[in-house]
Amino acid sequence: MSDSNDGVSLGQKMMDNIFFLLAIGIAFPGIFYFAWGLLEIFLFNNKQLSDYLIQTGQFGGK
Amino acid sequence: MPLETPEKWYKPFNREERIWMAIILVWGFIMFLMMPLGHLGKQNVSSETYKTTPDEFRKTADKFIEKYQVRDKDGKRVFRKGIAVVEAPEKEKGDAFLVARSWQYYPILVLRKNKTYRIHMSSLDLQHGFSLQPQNLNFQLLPYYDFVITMSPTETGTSYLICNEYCGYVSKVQAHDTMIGQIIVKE
Amino acid sequence: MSDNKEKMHAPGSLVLALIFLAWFALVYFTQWIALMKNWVVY
Amino acid sequence: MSATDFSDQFRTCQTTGLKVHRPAQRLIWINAVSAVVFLLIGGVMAILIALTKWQAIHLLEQDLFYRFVTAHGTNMLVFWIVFFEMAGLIFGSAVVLGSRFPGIAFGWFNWGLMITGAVMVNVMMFTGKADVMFTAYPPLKAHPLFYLGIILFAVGALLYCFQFLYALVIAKKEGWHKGSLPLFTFGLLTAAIIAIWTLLSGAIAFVPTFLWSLPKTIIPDGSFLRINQVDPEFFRIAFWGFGHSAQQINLAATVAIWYLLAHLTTGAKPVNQKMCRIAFVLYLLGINLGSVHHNLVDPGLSATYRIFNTSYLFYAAVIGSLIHAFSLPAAVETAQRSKGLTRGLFEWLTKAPWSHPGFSGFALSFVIFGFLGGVTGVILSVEQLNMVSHNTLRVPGHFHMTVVGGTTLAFMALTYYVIPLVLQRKLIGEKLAVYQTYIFAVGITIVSAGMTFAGIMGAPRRHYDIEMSNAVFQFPYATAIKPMLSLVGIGAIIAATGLFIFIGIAVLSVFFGEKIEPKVEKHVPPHAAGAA
Repeated sequence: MSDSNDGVSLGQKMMDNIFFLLAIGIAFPGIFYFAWGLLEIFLFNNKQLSDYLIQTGQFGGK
Repeated sequence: MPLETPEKWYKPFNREERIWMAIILVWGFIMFLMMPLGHLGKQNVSSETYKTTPDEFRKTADKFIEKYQVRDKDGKRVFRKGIAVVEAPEKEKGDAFLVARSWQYYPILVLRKNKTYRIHMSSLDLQHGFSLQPQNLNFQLLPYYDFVITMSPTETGTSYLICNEYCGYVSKVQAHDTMIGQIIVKE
Repeated sequence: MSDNKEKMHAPGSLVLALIFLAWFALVYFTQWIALMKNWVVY
Repeated sequence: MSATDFSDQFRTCQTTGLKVHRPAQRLIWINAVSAVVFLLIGGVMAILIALTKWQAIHLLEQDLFYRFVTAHGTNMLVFWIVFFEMAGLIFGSAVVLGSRFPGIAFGWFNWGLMITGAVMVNVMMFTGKADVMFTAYPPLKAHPLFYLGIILFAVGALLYCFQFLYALVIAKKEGWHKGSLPLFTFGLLTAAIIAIWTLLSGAIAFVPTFLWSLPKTIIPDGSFLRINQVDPEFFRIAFWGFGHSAQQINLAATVAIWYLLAHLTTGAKPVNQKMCRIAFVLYLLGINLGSVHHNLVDPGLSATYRIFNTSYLFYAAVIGSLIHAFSLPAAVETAQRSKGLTRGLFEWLTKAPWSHPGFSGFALSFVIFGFLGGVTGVILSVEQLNMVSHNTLRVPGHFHMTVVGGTTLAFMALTYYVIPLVLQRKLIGEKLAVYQTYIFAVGITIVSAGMTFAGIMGAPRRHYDIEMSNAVFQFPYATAIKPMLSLVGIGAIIAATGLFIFIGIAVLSVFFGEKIEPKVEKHVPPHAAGAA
């Protein structure tokens, strides 16, 4: 932005960039907590109880 | 100072900062490792879940009660305070079912000490909190989710199931704080 | 870096922080030991 | 727009020399006053609930107890905290940077949204149409206006957060401020980013729930807006992205306020800015993953997901907190030592300004938040240990240490500075303010200790009657549980005394305190292009 940035290290520049911070602050929980969580409950653990009962032969399957 | 900033502040750590950073990195790593290592132990949260519906789960639980309900000398079905008492099958012989609904847990399961049981739990209406006392084991029960917990009691006696997730209030005796069930452990 | 810069600036705080960490670890592992006495669940 | 248009809207603070944008000052005033109103409502609820938990008194009836727990939780955890934080965001951007606050009318509009939402929610709760607790887990259904109120409030707060970001951009662009943000503002920036995530999650949780709660007369069957069922685990994941992250805003804001208070009271400067800022960035990376604490014993989730998220990204966020745990006292120690308090290890600490509400509030909230709240929090969030603590009184025990003993106490201490410096009124009862911080700290520590130990013995949270006297079976709890619950009641009386002293001081000072005449001075952007 301004011309006085010369010699300022990359780490400082990154932490001065509020939009970079905003991006990681939304991306990390958005991906790891929220998106992964939805995959868990809607895709990875999606077996029906009735299918399980048929498989194990309990209570006539239903 | 917090209100003023030097132009360049990205500087190396000093000695005590390095010491402290090293210590807390190690401590964080230890705490992280404890959880995977804990899975070698005997107390872990189950990940086994099936999708269900309140209707399906209730019917399955009724069949389970029908099959395994305890009978007295005359062959009559045993109830305690109106709740069926059921001798749960061991893990190898089949699964046990436990229903949570406002404001009751049923049936009353009879378990044997040091035997292992697979217990399916779900709710028929609202969210409920499975809280086994005095062992103080707590799980969350949701409608549409069948949560399978494998457990093995290590002591005999009567344990109580209370609900620790708020599940509504209708009257003095029909309220979240009246929701209670039992688990009986025999030798 | 010179020796002067490497001396402790805030030894008291480091001691306080270490006391805190010791308390943290004590409580943490006490809870694990307490859990091991419970029913077997998995 | 030319920045010089705003030059006559500023005053200069006589104590600190800060340039205060006066329209922004009025926004701070309205948000802070709104916050205290909800704090008062929540405080009255607190004492009624605690006296019900105290089994020997058992004050309220069942239905009122659950209603007031709902009102207490929502008013304290959301309305008091978020209104105060919005005041803090305006303070941290416009006042600290000596900048104008862009969009004053927009700011008032946002406040209007928030207050409308908050009032709607309160009306619904107190008329008994939303006895669903703060968490409002479906299928438990509240009145649609309850959900709508929360959505309005969240939208208002979200717009404030974006406005805060815009204010930071404007400050730099128009040349009000140059270089890196001050550490205090940087901390508030992380809080605002966490808040944006929080409020987005809140929208994801509550918009479908609001549609689901609407009767079929408004949204008929077959309409694409008709939602017949909200998946309970979906709601729990989305809700805790809101409910717990809202408390992580407090964490970041509280730490930022500690740095400010430490500076104002002892002249402390962060020893290493890089270390402090990295700690805040670690919050951004890891802290919101911790929302999964509430779902650790839920069905439908795998152990990998649980462990990864509950560890806040390999404990990155805990390491952030542990950095602050060292760098904050180190900053105070360095400042004190440079004043000649060098004897032994701890002379700097024993001779600290303990009779100063700013310092005592900072130090007490630091200890309660860190030593007690932080430690219990990390332990509750271990996957396996959560089984023996989920939904027991240990959980409220933990967050009364963090949100009440930590954040609220820090906010109180800050208020004692904000009133003279920003709101330009002399404090009434300054001496009482010192005692207030100690009374409040002692009270809330007793409350939390009582809750924690009762929870260890198995006492459930949000439960009316530990004796289960209306149930078919009576479970004989450990006898030690009742003394612990009476500690909750006793502690609550002490803490509420402290709370009401605070509210008394704040309200009297803000409305009747001696006015400090503003020193109106022209202020132009000192770093604007072309400026001298």
